Amino acid sequence: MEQLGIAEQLREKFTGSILGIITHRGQVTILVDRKDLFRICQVLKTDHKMTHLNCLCGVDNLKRKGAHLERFEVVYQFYSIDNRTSLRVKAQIPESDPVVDSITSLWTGANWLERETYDLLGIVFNNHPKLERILTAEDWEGYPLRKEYALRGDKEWKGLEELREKAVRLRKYDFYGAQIEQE
Amino acid sequence: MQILTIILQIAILLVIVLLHVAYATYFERKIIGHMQVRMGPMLVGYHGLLQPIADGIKSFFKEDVIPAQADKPLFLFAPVICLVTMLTSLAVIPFAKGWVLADINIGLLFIFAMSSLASYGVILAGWASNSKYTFLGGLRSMAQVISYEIPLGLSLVGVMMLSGSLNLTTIVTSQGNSFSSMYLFPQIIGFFVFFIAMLAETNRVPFDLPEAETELVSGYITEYSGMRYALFFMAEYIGMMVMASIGTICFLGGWNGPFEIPFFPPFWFILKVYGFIFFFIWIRATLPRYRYDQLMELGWKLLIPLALLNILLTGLFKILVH
Amino acid sequence: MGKMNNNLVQIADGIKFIPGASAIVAPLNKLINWGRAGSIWPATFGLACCAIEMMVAGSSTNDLDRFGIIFRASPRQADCLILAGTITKKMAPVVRRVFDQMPEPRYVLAMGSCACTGGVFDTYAVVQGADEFLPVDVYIPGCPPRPEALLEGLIKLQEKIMQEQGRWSNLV
Amino acid sequence: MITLTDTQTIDIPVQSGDEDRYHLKLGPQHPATHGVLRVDLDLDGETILTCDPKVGYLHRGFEKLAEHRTYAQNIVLTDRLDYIAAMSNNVGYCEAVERLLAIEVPERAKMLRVMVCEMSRISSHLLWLATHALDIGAMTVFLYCFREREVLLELFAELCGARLTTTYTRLGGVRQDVTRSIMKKLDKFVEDFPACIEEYETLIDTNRIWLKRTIGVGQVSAEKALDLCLTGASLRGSGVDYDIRKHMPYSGYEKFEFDVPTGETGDTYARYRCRMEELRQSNFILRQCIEMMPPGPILGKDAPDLIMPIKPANKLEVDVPAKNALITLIEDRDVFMEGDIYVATEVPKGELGFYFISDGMGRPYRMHIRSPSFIHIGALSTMGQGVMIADLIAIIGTLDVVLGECDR
Repeated sequence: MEQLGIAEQLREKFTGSILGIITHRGQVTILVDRKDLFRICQVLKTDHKMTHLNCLCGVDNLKRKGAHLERFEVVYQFYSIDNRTSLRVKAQIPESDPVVDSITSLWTGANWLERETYDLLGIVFNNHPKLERILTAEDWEGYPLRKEYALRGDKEWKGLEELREKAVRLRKYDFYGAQIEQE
Repeated sequence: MQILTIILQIAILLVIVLLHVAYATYFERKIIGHMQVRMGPMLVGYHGLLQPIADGIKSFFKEDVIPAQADKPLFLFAPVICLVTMLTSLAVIPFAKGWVLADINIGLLFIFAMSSLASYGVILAGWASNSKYTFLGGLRSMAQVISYEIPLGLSLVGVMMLSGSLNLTTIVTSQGNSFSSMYLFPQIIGFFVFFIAMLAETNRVPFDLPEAETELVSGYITEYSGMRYALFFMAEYIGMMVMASIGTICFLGGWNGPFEIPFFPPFWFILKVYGFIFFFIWIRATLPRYRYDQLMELGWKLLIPLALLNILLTGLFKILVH
Repeated sequence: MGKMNNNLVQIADGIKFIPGASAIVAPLNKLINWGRAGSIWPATFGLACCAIEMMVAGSSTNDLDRFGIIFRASPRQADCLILAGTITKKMAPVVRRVFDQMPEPRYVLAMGSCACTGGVFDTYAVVQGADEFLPVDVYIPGCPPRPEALLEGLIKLQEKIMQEQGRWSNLV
Repeated sequence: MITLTDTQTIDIPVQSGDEDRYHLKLGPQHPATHGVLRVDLDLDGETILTCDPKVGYLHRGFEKLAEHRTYAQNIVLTDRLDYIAAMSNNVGYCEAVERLLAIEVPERAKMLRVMVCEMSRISSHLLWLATHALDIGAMTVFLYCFREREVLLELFAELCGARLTTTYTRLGGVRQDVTRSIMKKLDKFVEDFPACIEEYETLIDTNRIWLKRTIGVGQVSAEKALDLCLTGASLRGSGVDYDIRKHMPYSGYEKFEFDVPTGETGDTYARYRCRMEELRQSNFILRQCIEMMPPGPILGKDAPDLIMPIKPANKLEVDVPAKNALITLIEDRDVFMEGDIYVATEVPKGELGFYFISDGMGRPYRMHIRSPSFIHIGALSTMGQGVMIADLIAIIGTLDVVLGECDR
């Protein structure tokens, strides 16, 4: 299998950094040390023609059990359009120091995916040009995709609270609202 | 007594023109609707005939919002400038022989002056609203009017040379009564330039950049609401009618037709004007919009040289004939 | 006079039209309501899935223009805000602002279950119904409602407008 | 007369210090932003200096919600992702879950999936063409495209009861078989559609203004497109031959005969040509579907029984009401292996990928959606630099973005 071959080559090149190779349903995942993540991605892009970045996301491992699992992990999915092979790369990130190198300098398109991961999970990417919240509001509190975050949110976003107050305040300018106010 | 008569005439003209404007919007919606395989207004009145009236009533009783940041006097005044200048230019247009309020000998120049003045209304509206979209719309309008005023004027120089007059009645009468003696044929280049410049001058598609809906929301009228918005709307349509009238007078032989209609001499004139307006609407339903720099390019690099060429050819023609 | 009255054409309840004279005879209140109901201009404001059905309602098959409804891009010229789609918390202040920019009389249609109640998205990011911060006039259920449902909603809005009393806006 | 102080326009005053620059916030309420996209612009006259798209105005917490619902329940959510081509999302989701749980799909169901996928591709491309043309100013194309789109939507309604939010697929098959009447109507549509494409093309294809507005606008080289992670027609317009239907065939796409159109120049016009050609190819695939439709069941034998009430929620650690436990998967088979999977499908917008992590429970531990629109809007800041406002609008149109999919 070509994917496994690439994984083996990487293992030879980065001895110590490749922590494991998993095959599941025909898809190959390599577990890497986050210190070498950037270099591995670079090698995949230049030497193995993995020019297409399919997917980049973070996972909260709070409720999963596994020996090698830290609190967070980031997942990268690469595809080589020329060779028609794909490969998944995973790196574990501890809760105490949720930092990983950004691959924005390799793929400009990774910019927003990393921002999204930061926004929803709170994983920080080093050397990212603009690490800001993207999907939630700028003054949002908490990281919604973390497992301890409730589905309906822990507490109301203060922008909405303000809006509700404003709606009551401006009610007198509204035709039906003014009638209610008078009564 | 004379003043009273003139005031009465003005009042009659105003009422008739404003009704025509109201129904021009109706025709536009109806024609575009049918071109787009739908029906257009149907339910307000028989086949939507009362639609313009409903729109008018609604606009009149709508709240008049003045943004707190706006330059209030200018904001209030801008639509009036637009409307008044457009209405004033109606005064010199001969609808039929003798059917003209002021038969002045510089009629064509007067109309140019007025249509240039109207752009002040647009620019001031854009500036006074103190909003980003309106400002961009105002700027676009300014640049557009300046660049297209020149080909518009130059394209009509040929007509002036042939008729030897700036008086609109004289231009019509000098074209004679027959179909073949219309200035459309000797001035075909001029007509082409005039038509394109006219579209740009009235901010119609494909030159509707000042109010490009998908770019600048509504351009310079973004901040206007209710009746003031309706004033701009009316000014735009009167502008269309004035331009169509000039086209009719200068190129299509004005009120002359194949035969005379008793009791209602302006019949052919109105028909031709509506023909022009139909073309306006047809183009609106068909063409995409130019980009700002392409618009400028078209005006300066194509239309002005063409208009100059037309003047040259007309001059040569005159020399050869005489 | 009685003979003339017979010539009047009844447009709507209490509103008559003199043919040929382009004049309308009616109580002012009803006339204004008739004008408003006959020319509802919604703001072009799509939020999510329902916006696509709103576009369909405006296109050839259903053609909102028949009712005199045309979409205006600027909220200043709009009479009615169609909330077509999910309102998220991040979007809610913007929606309110668009509503605030509209001049009186203004109406709000909540189109689709998301705008009415939050729909399937009972999550941290979605406002559970537009009426939390807006005075909604007409609710249109469905996910998304068919274009016909939107038409029905607009007709309901017209009925509501026709029954109004003394909504003179702030002009007078 | 009242003037509310907070009823100003959606913008901020010019910051002091850089007076030459003009800051414009386009959207979220703007007719050309396809919903609720906001783009912050720095302008020099009409030329854009920097372009900073802002998204999230339609962020509904999709991925979080999916973690709280079972695999079968989530099909409903995928409708609301790319609501213009809901069928493609349904298929993409089900393909991914079926590979994760190793569920077989019968041949007829596969073919039906291809059929609805291509129908939704046509309807999505028609909407793209309509709005793209409207953005550039040609308003009649909009109405013509909607006329044909309506036929497809009514077919969807006949097939599954809904026009937009279809929820047609099931794990291991599809919900409803086609009737003879649907096939007849589809056959007529396939027959008529090429003439309709020509009709759109007569309106804009060789129109000088259209050419001027699209050729050379928003140009991306193949290399740059890959760097920006573009997919779909946006990538193929730059000359990269990457179509998942050919590269990683799913749902029996390998049996069909079709071309993948690619452009060369990578500008707005090339992408326009690509999508127009894709319309023809989709129509061709539909024709093959009608001719090759195999008989047989539409739901696999080992498809999980969705309505079987088994061992309620104690294993699932539910915090949703108990009624949801009725719709859970069978747990006696060994379907819930721990593991993860990434499955990509070719939806009209580009590559839609689902990344699942299963922890052995009846619901996804993590579901990440790789949505093409999100990445395409991310590319806007690069593509939108140095162009004019009118071009930016054209570029937003040509990227074919849907905000529901972008913000999730």
